[in-house]
Amino acid sequence: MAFDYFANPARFLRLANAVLPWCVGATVILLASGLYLGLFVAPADYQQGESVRIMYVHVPAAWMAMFVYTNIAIASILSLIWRHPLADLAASASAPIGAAFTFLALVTGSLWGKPMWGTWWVWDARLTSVLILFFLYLGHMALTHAFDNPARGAKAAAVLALVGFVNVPIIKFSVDWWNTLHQPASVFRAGGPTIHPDMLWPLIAMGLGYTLFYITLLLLRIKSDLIGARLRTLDSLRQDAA
Amino acid sequence: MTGAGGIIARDLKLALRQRSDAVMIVLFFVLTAALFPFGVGPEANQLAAIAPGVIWVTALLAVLLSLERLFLADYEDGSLELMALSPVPLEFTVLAKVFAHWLTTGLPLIASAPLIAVLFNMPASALPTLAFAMLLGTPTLSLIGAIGAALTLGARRGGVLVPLLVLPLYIPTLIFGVSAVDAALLGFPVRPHLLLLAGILLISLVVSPLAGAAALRQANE
Amino acid sequence: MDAFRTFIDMGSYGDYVWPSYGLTVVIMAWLVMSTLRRLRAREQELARRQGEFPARRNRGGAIDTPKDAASS
Amino acid sequence: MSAFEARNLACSRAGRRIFAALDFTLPAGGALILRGANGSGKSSLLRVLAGLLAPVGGELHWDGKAVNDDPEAFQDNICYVGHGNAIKPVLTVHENLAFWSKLYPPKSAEGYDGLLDQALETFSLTALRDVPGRQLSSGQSRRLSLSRLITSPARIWLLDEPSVGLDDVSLKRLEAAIAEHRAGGGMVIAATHTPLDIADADLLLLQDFAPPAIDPELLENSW
Repeated sequence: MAFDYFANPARFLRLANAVLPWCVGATVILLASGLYLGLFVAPADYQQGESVRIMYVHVPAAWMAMFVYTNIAIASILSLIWRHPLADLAASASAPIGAAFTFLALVTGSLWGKPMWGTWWVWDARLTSVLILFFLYLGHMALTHAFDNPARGAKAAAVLALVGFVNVPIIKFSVDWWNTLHQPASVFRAGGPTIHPDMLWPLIAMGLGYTLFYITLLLLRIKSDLIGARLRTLDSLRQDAA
Repeated sequence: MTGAGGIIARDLKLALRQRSDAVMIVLFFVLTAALFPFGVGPEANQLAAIAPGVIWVTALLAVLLSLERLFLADYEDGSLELMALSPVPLEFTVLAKVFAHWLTTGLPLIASAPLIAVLFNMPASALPTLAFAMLLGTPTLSLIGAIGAALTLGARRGGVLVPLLVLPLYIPTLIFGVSAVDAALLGFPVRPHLLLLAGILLISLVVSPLAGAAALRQANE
Repeated sequence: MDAFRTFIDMGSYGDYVWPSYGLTVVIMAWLVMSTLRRLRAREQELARRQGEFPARRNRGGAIDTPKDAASS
Repeated sequence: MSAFEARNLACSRAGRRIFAALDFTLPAGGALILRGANGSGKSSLLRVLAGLLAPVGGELHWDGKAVNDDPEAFQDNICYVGHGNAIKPVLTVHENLAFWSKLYPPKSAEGYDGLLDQALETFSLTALRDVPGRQLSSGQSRRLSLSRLITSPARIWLLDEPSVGLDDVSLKRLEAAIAEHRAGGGMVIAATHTPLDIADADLLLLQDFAPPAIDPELLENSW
């Protein structure tokens, strides 16, 4: 089985160390070109003017919010069913990154909304769903660290992530429903299918750049957690020796 | 299934002999709701307008308050281990305990909701819809709450953790519960709202025993 | 100079555009810093304590762990 | 003849190995006493045997079949008395025992009532039958917890410090109950510090299975 291969941390570390420089390089190139295209090449929107440039940091952050949560859910399945040791580390290392992106999506969305709507916060369906997703992240992180035994925290968080993942579409649907009941449809549409190609390219570059940024950080964090686990083993060996 | 029945009977007997727990939950529900007029003013129309929301939010908080007693005592005295070892599948055990929990919290909340409706000047025409929506919604609150309660067994600060885990998952129930009553007040059809509440209940009926049992097994390790 | 000023002004939306980019940079930088700081600290501690036990250095990692030691 | 067997069992708690390469074979009617210092893993071993705790290595066999093939079916064969007495303060002695007993099929054809009375009699609890759990002393609570053994149809008894808090008379009763259970082909595995008089019981010293103090392989390859 392919994923059994990485049941050995030494093997995983070797691969991670080999891949990391490439990840860092690609992240830097993609983010730099995305910023250049977004700030200098892409045209202003005929309705929203220059404020549309917020899209290039906002939309990829919102993508990542969802993408990272999906990854956590997949890792949770691997952890609960196949008990793969890497999966727990991947989930717990992903959560803070996902939460940070979700936070960014919220704040940049609010900064984009202020000139468009005239207020910092509207209970727009999209923003509201992302806010709830942010709470799901916080709960996941809090549960991961709520136990003296880290393994127990990881397993409990895996169950929570799966329950949350089942709930995300329900929450999205209910918030959309609630929003249409209470508000006129929003004039504010981030992205959309009829986007100008000069706006699409920076968006794609930033989206890929964010994804690679996440992968780079994930590898670094797993590496760091592996060392942490080894230090804990050393601790218990010392206790045994005493 | 007789075993699951035994667990329901036992939890009901326990709740009956510790009546003050259930009474406290209802008192909390009524008292918290009664605070709102002091916050928003005594104007009758305004109170009527916020009544469905107030009833649902306070019911939700009351359920949250009651979640601790769902598994904690059984976890601490070793009962949970014996239940995990018994021939009754742990998934059924979770369902049985949730059912008993609902009978001793959800049902009293439904019974006392009309009192708040009257205090808030809510038209009586919406009362059947409120009761029906709560009948479909409060079991979901108990089911989802059980997952949170089971996951936090043995955790540091378990008590503050549960709301953080559970409240975001309560939002769909809150939305459709309130919208059903709002629809009834405005004379719109309430059926779609109630059907959605029933749909969420069905999903929770599947997810909660599975996740709850998995969490209890972890807690027993 | 004027080109620079119009760029900063962002068609009068500069007050919203630049904080968005700025916060993104700050948060991402913070993620990188905190990750690296923790990694460095742990690497140093491991290096310091590696001599504590006569652990056989096994860089090759050829030995398959029984899946056991897992989950720690 | 049925036997209960552990092969190459290993267990760790919170990432720390507590025992490894543990083997035993317990024939029908056999008894096994677990001994070891605090933290040597007596309770953990019992919890592994009960199926509450997953071992990190090795397997259990019952009747020649691997327990892992059908863990639920195997659990019908065990009655576990752990540290927790699982007694509800607001239920009476009889109600407490009846609840746990009725989760299982009755041991004998005559039904639960006779069994419950017999169990209470065995541990001299008949007089306390209608006393609520909160009024019991710790020794009485322990006896109530042990009385579940009498109503249980299980072949294997797993006892974690069963004699804690018991007076001499109760201790004798426990020993007699164990002897009777074994005479009927039952098996007993008990962790205990205090001397428990069990005829020709095997002794398992957990320190014999302690992992090596320094395990370099574990150090390099563990998560």
